[in-house]
Amino acid sequence: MPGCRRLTLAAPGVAAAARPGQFLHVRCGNTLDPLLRRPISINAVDREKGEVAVMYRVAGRGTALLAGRREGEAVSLLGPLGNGFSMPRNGERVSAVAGGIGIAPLFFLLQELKETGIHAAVFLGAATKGSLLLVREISDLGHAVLLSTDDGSEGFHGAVTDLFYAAGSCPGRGGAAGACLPEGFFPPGRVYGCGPRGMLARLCEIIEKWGIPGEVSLEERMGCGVGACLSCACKTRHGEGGYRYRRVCAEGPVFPAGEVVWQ
Amino acid sequence: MPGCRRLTLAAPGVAAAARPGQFLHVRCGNTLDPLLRRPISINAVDREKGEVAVMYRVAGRGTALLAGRREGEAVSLLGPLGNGFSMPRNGERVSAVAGGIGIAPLFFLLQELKETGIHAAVFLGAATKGSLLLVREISDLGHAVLLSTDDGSEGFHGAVTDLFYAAGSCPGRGGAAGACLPEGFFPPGRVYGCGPRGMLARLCEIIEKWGIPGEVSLEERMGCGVGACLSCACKTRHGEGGYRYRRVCAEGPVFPAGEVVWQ
Amino acid sequence: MAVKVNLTVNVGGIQMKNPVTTASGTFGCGLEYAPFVDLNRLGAVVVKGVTLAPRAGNPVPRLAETPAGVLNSIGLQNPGVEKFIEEVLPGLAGYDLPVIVNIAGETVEEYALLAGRLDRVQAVAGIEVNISCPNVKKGGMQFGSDPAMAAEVTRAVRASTGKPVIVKLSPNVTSIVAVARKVAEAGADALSMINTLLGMAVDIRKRRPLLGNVTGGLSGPAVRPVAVRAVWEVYREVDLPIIGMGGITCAGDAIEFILAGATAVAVGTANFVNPRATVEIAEGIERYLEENGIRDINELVGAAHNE
Amino acid sequence: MAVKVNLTVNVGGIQMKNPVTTASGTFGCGLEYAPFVDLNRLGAVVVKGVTLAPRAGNPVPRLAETPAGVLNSIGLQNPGVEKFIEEVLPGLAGYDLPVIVNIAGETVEEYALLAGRLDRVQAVAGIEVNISCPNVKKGGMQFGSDPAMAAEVTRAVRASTGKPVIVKLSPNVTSIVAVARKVAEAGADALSMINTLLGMAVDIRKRRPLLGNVTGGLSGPAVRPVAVRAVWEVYREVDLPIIGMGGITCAGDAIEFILAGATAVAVGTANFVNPRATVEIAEGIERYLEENGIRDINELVGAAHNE
Ligand SMILES: Cc1cc2nc3c(=O)[nH]c(=O)nc-3n(C[C@H](O)[C@H](O)[C@H](O)COP(=O)(O)OP(=O)(O)OC[C@H]3O[C@@H](n4cnc5c(N)ncnc54)[C@H](O)[C@@H]3O)c2cc1C
Ligand SMILES: Cc1cc2nc3c(=O)[nH]c(=O)nc-3n(C[C@H](O)[C@H](O)[C@H](O)COP(=O)(O)OP(=O)(O)OC[C@H]3O[C@@H](n4cnc5c(N)ncnc54)[C@H](O)[C@@H]3O)c2cc1C
Ligand SMILES: Cc1cc2nc3c(=O)[nH]c(=O)nc-3n(C[C@H](O)[C@H](O)[C@H](O)COP(=O)(O)O)c2cc1C
Ligand SMILES: Cc1cc2nc3c(=O)[nH]c(=O)nc-3n(C[C@H](O)[C@H](O)[C@H](O)COP(=O)(O)O)c2cc1C
Ligand code: FES
Ligand code: FES
Repeated sequence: MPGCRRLTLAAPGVAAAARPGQFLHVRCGNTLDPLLRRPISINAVDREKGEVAVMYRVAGRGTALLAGRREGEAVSLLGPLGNGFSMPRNGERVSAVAGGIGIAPLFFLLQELKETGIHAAVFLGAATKGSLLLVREISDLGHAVLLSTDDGSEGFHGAVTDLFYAAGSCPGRGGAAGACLPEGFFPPGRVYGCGPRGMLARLCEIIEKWGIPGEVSLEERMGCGVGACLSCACKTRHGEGGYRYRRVCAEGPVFPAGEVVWQ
Repeated sequence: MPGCRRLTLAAPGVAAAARPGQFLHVRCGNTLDPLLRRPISINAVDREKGEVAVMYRVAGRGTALLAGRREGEAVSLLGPLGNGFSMPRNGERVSAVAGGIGIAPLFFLLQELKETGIHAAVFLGAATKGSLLLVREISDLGHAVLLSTDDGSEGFHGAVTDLFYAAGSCPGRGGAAGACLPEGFFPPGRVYGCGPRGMLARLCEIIEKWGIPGEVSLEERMGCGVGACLSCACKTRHGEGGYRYRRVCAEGPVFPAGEVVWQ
Repeated sequence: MAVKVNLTVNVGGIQMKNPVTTASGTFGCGLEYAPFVDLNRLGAVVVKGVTLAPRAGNPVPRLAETPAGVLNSIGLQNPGVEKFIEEVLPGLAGYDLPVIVNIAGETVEEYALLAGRLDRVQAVAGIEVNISCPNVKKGGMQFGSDPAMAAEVTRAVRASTGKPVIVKLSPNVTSIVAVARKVAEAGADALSMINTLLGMAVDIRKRRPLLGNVTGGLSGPAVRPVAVRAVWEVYREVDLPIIGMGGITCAGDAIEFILAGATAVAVGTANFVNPRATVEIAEGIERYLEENGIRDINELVGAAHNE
Repeated sequence: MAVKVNLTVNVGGIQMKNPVTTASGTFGCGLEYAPFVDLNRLGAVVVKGVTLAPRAGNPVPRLAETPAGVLNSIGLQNPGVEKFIEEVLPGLAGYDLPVIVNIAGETVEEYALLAGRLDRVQAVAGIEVNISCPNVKKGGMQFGSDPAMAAEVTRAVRASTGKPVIVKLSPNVTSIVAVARKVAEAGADALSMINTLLGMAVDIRKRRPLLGNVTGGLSGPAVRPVAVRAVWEVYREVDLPIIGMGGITCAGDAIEFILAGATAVAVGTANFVNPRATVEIAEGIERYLEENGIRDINELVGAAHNE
């Protein structure tokens, strides 16, 4: 994917403790501008080597500075932070739905699922063929991969949530839309999602309709990253028709699909 | 000298136009912190190669960032700026008196003097032996070099202005202080000075007493570097016992020795 | 050899083992930072602002990064004073650490009720009265902008508690000295300054204000010169100890505030960048004293005023 | 294909070919920057503040770098209005460029005299009234801090000249809107904002204020959120064109101000970092309009207020 980088960090403590869905709070530069750290999901972990990988899109100044760091330089990071995904029960069938760079945290999850012998159907969407990330690596883990692109240059032509919907609802799972969940994958026991907000809202709508539990990983602007400043609020359902704000960095970034108030 | 760097910049336009005593206004980093450029004297010029060298002490954050720049990176600079030293008349005997990194602009002057066949007596002072800069290079240009160190580890033990005073006033120029101007160098036709403010004040006092003209290169905190903001004020004598502020970046950094109001 | 220096200060009756505390709202209740710093090594902790009733806070985005600064519009999200006392405060019981509670009200009466309620809580070492929050519709900065109203709030709080009362001033005023003077007359034990500068940012893609709440409070290194000036001015005119804050990131910054007149300093936004900032600053201040042969931090307070 | 866009704006009677001008005191008289930018490509130039009598300015250091900002205490060094008219102004004669002269007085009368003197000078396109300089002992910010005094100065200037009068507001007030309103009533044609924030820095080695003049004015990117907020507030309440400034470094920053309500923008401290900033910003604004299919810059003015 153009402008997308992968960075491996030697951080044995983080590697040992990290769970899928957690993130690092990374100091991209060394000066007061930009001032704040940037949250980046843990993309993969090599516990033996004590290494953690992140995968990020150069979105602005912070990530651009990070991309300019040289091999061997020290990078300040806090983590692992956040709650992480809950792991499926033994033998459970799961689906993962990712939009663009949203695959970053899901890949770590898929790594861990493989360890526990769970296979997932992975729906990967991107703007165009060249932006589809980690397709090969996910297949290598033994997961089923279904692709979609906004421009139709690869796989399903359309939104990844449409692919997911089509796959899940196609007659006899034969694939009206040309894309189907592999045998035995529907209904998945749970669904994991990460990607743009609109995509996640749609995903939650779909699985709510289907009555399947799921979890989505959200983004919000962060200050502290450790639950202290209340910047990273996520509006969630609370009580009778009420709402409250939860901290993406502490109670999240992973939220149960039914809790989030989209809008 | 510990913490002292030399940087060569490919800048043909600057190289072609530069005069000794002028400076560059250098963007040390790439972010808004630190915000301002840093003034650094032109230390040497290679007009054929189109290169300009600067020599600087890592004094704080700006210069530290500059020291971290990699070979081949682009560095934004404005220049040449400022007035520069006035050149001696043909055959004139001159002295240059430098404290510490103050030798930086004087070295370019000494290069140019060599071109015009003028020899100088150069008084170089530093805190200690290891901090004496460019001694060999100055000798190689054919100038006489007299050294002083604050700790006596090399040359005259004391301030470079004391060495200069001693050399100029030693009986029969035989060198009570063990350091003397070479034959025919006293009185010099003019004296050039650069270094810490206290040292320059003392130098100006000495040459005023001796009735010799001179020029000193001053430092002041700068904003624009081009004469627009009036930050870099230097108090100078004006009219009958009066004073006015002149811009170090525009009317300076080189001022006639008699003009500056020290204090 | 280094002399053994005294770092303890007394801020309006609150004894602190060193002059470094936390800026309200940037350090949670303290426990959020316990994985990074030994809380026992802080001079005190100032917790996130509490109100009488729980508050949900403002819509997102609540935070925007600006050059060397941060705009926030949290909107005083908090569980309300009762839940705070029952659920949050006990978590700090194990620490040897004065806990200062930051309070905000929509009316003078609310401030008095809050102070009165906290007065009965032993774990509370002092009360910081936030009359300078720019992120709430009612109360907040309104009180801090008018010397007479600031005094009224101070008097009401003073009358409701015997605990040390620190009044937190807003920099968004024509004369912070005028407000400080009235607050001092009204019985405050100490002043803290500055709260955030009122600011905003516009999203040029959406062509709308970036923050959910439109305006927000500017903090971080960007505001430090304004904060140091405020401390400098108030120190000259008002005889109360000052907790200085605004953009402190390192010991040198903290010492600037102390030299300008602050008896203690609070670290806010810098915690986000370096979660160990508070403790490192305390260590750095100690080193500065040692290196400069100053035996007592209190000698440094306001020393930049001496010609 | 890109549409041809209109960049011309009219600020209180001053017709500008694009909305980018210079912040007084940061661009000299303009000629200092002629080696770097084609002055003809600026919307206007605002020159360094002039006073009735020559002023030597403040002692050094006059400048201190702060996080993403600069403190200055120049103290209105200038040759006085007569010498300015005789020696400085003619240098700009060859340019197709409205020249706005920034004036500062110690008394209301001085402002009137300055305005009256400049009124007779054809080369002057408009007068910017600096009632917000924090770096002089008398006058300056004093006038800008009090709505009534600000109005008095405005009235006096208004009565002394038929040229466009722009009043430059101080952010160091409780309510910039209150000052703006009075200034508008008193007859100003436009407002410019913001002047610098009052700040200071302490040299922790010398343990003395860093600036020769103790306090100084804070400018640069650090203050941008405060400036954008000031423009936003005043645009809602006062019906006068605004020249927005404070920390503009690039086209995106300028567009923030325009969306918040500025008809034109001024570039100050950024010139020190990038002497071509003004022209690059004008180009960047044009590009933004083209890319967003906006035919006229005036459509963008205040657009962030539209829900
Ligand atoms: C929990 C979490 C995990 C994330 N994981 C990844 C990942 O694995 N890979 C990846 O490429 N991106 C990830 N992001 C998004 C990433 O944090 C932003 O792209 C990044 O902060 C942009 O910074 P910038 O300086 O490059 O961009 P700028 O646009 O210059 O940032 C300006 C400001 O906006 C904030 N900001 C901008 N975009 C976002 C965003 N989407 N979320 C939060 N704040 C934002 C920045 O923090 C900064 O304060 C994650 C975000 C969160 C909250
Ligand atoms: C005309 C001129 C020529 C110079 N030539 C040289 C040279 O050839 N080699 C060299 O090593 N140094 C030179 N200097 C000094 C050099 O500019 C400073 O050492 C440098 O600006 C320090 O920046 P910093 O960020 O590393 O230090 P910091 O201390 O972090 O700087 C903080 C601020 O103080 C200012 N400042 C600090 N010291 C000075 C100073 N001595 N003069 C002006 N501003 C200062 C900086 O510009 C900055 O705004 C020159 C100065 C001037 C005015
Ligand atoms: C995210 C955030 C939340 C804040 N919440 C409060 C608060 O609840 N009560 C209060 O008095 N000040 C609050 N403040 C202001 C800080 O306590 C402090 O006065 C200000 O941030 C300046 O310090 P700093 O620059 O070190 O952050 C908050 C600041 C930030 C950044
Ligand atoms: C060095 C310097 C000198 C200034 N001199 C003046 C002045 O003479 N008159 C005036 O009205 N404003 C003066 N200002 C304020 C600027 O015009 C401008 O209002 C302020 O710097 C904010 O803009 P900026 O952040 O883009 O610099 C000066 C600012 C600086 C940095
Ligand atoms: S980022 Fe501070 S609470 Fe989440
Ligand atoms: S640095 Fe601006 S006038 Fe010299």
